[in-house]
Amino acid sequence: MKFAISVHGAPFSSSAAHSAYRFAEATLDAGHKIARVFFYHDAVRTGDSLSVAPQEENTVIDRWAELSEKHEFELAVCIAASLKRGVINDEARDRYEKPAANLHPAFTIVGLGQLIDAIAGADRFISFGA
Amino acid sequence: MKFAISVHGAPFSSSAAHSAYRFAEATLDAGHKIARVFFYHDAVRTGDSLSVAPQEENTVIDRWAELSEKHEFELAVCIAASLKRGVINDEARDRYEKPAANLHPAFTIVGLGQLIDAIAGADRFISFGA
Amino acid sequence: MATLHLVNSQTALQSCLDVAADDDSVLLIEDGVYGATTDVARALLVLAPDVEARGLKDRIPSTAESIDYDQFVALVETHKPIVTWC
Amino acid sequence: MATLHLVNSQTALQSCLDVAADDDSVLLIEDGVYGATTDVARALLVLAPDVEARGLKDRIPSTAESIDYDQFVALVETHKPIVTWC
Amino acid sequence: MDAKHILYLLRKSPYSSSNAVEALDSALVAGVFEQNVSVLFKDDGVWQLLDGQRGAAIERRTVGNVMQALPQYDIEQLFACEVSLNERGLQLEDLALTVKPLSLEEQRKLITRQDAVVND
Amino acid sequence: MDAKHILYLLRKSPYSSSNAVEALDSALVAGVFEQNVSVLFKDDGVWQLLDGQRGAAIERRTVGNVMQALPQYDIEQLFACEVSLNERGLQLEDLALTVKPLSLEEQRKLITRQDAVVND
Repeated sequence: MKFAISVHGAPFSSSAAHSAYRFAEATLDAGHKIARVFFYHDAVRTGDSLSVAPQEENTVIDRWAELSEKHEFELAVCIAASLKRGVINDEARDRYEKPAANLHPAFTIVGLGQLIDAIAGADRFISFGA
Repeated sequence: MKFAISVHGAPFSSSAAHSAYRFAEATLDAGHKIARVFFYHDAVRTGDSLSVAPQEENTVIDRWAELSEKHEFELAVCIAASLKRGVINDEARDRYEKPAANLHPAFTIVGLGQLIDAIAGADRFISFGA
Repeated sequence: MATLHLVNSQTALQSCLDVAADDDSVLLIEDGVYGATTDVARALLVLAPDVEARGLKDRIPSTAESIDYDQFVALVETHKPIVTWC
Repeated sequence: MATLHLVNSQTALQSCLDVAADDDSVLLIEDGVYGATTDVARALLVLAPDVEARGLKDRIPSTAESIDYDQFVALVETHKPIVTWC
Repeated sequence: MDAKHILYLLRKSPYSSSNAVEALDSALVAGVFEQNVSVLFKDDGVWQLLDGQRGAAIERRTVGNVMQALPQYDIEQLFACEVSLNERGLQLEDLALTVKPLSLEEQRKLITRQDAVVND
Repeated sequence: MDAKHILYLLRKSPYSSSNAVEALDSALVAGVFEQNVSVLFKDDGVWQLLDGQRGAAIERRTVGNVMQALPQYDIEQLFACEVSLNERGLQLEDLALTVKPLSLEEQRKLITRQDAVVND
């Protein structure tokens, strides 16, 4: 089966990022495919490469990166939600004249259409809310 | 009177940053002093200089900066809360080998002791929760 | 000195009312202002901009007094401690 | 196909139960697992790691079945749609 | 790709976070992509429907205005939970959008018809 | 500066966000700074007290362990709302920390004695 997953909560502020990761991992272990993981609302913060995880706690970003590389699915961060929450790529850095970009290279900035596209192309859609 | 203010919610994800700003402004208008504004929990994201506010919505960071400069009070971001939420200054950038820092220059990274210090030295303590 | 209770969600209101003394002040802000649309057996204050944003102007009973930020500051001057319920 | 309801807060549980059909499955995750500690008049599933983290192992009644992530995936295979209540 | 039945289940109050307005944006895009979109306002989500909102008072987009764009994007299956409206004392004439009130049983049937449910 | 009476009013469940553990960290620092600190666990905050937590199951710090450090930082005025405990079926022997249950009236008096109240 093909799964589309959306995540709505920020790491550390909600459990959504952790639950979604564990679910994605189990999905792939079971032989399913993931069409796309869409990070929306506060979950766009998952794609921030500047955060420093405390000891003992999950460093979910690097594991998302590994999982997506190994299983070839997209980690999609919603552009409208991410700009205001300070997760920007090189293009946004230049356009808004910001001193730096901070999007993790494993993540891609996309529009909301990519959420709908993932839902339309998947057998199942599941969201991890906050 | 001397006020200490703490803020707990992220801009866009909660109303705390906006309410706290309006309250701080009214406090100063009434002739009071602000000992320190302490940003804790998700509110540390207020000090992020990479966020791009949408049109129509509040760009609270620049107004905090103006207010603190004019009235000489500290905008303090809690270090333990901010590292994991990806708000870092130059020192943290170097220490954790991150590609950039994103703390707005009007904000200062401090320890929790500065919250207690502000409370101990103020006539009133008020927090804007989330 | 009497306590000022700051309530910014509707679910927190009952917890606040359970421990608020009769001469304390209870100010509803942000989503807390929805709490004034239901029957509450005590005097409440609501923050005007938060009421206006939500379109609640005509739905707040006359028993709840609407105040602005300047009046909010005046309340903080005359109360201690300030307790936030969120 | 039956619906899978994913409940991740205790306050959302009642809204979910109000519209869940008898043959739907209701899975409590994250803070939703606290919902299993009170009397609920239907079968519930709980996610084991979330129960364990919160120290609730001995407080979940035997009527609530504890599952792991692999079983969670199996539930998603056999249900559609999946509705999240948070 | 075939059009899917997608339900937006909106349960959050309009100004507590950005989630309400962002979920509405998402519903509008689903309309543009010609999916079979329904929207159900439930619990505190029915506050999004209230007429007379003015987000500018707290420097936010007015959620009521975003919501009113739904029919222009060919999203016409607009529902509200009857129980949630009643609990908050909201009458249909208080609302800025024409929605059909649904009983709990009708909501159950609505959900059963969906391929996907998006929450706010 | 004189020591102030500071109450930590902790009402959030331990793992829904980082707030619970961060508020406890703040209370510990207030203890180090020799303030007159009290802690009141109330509403879902009483779940922080439950014995047998294991945050590692979800890769988080175990909030129960952080909380147990309070007495070591000379914070000995530890209270829990009696009503919140009862509503959740929690007995004192279920808890990882010795706390004094307070009635609503006692909580009212506790709050009145404070210079500042910090919430989570």
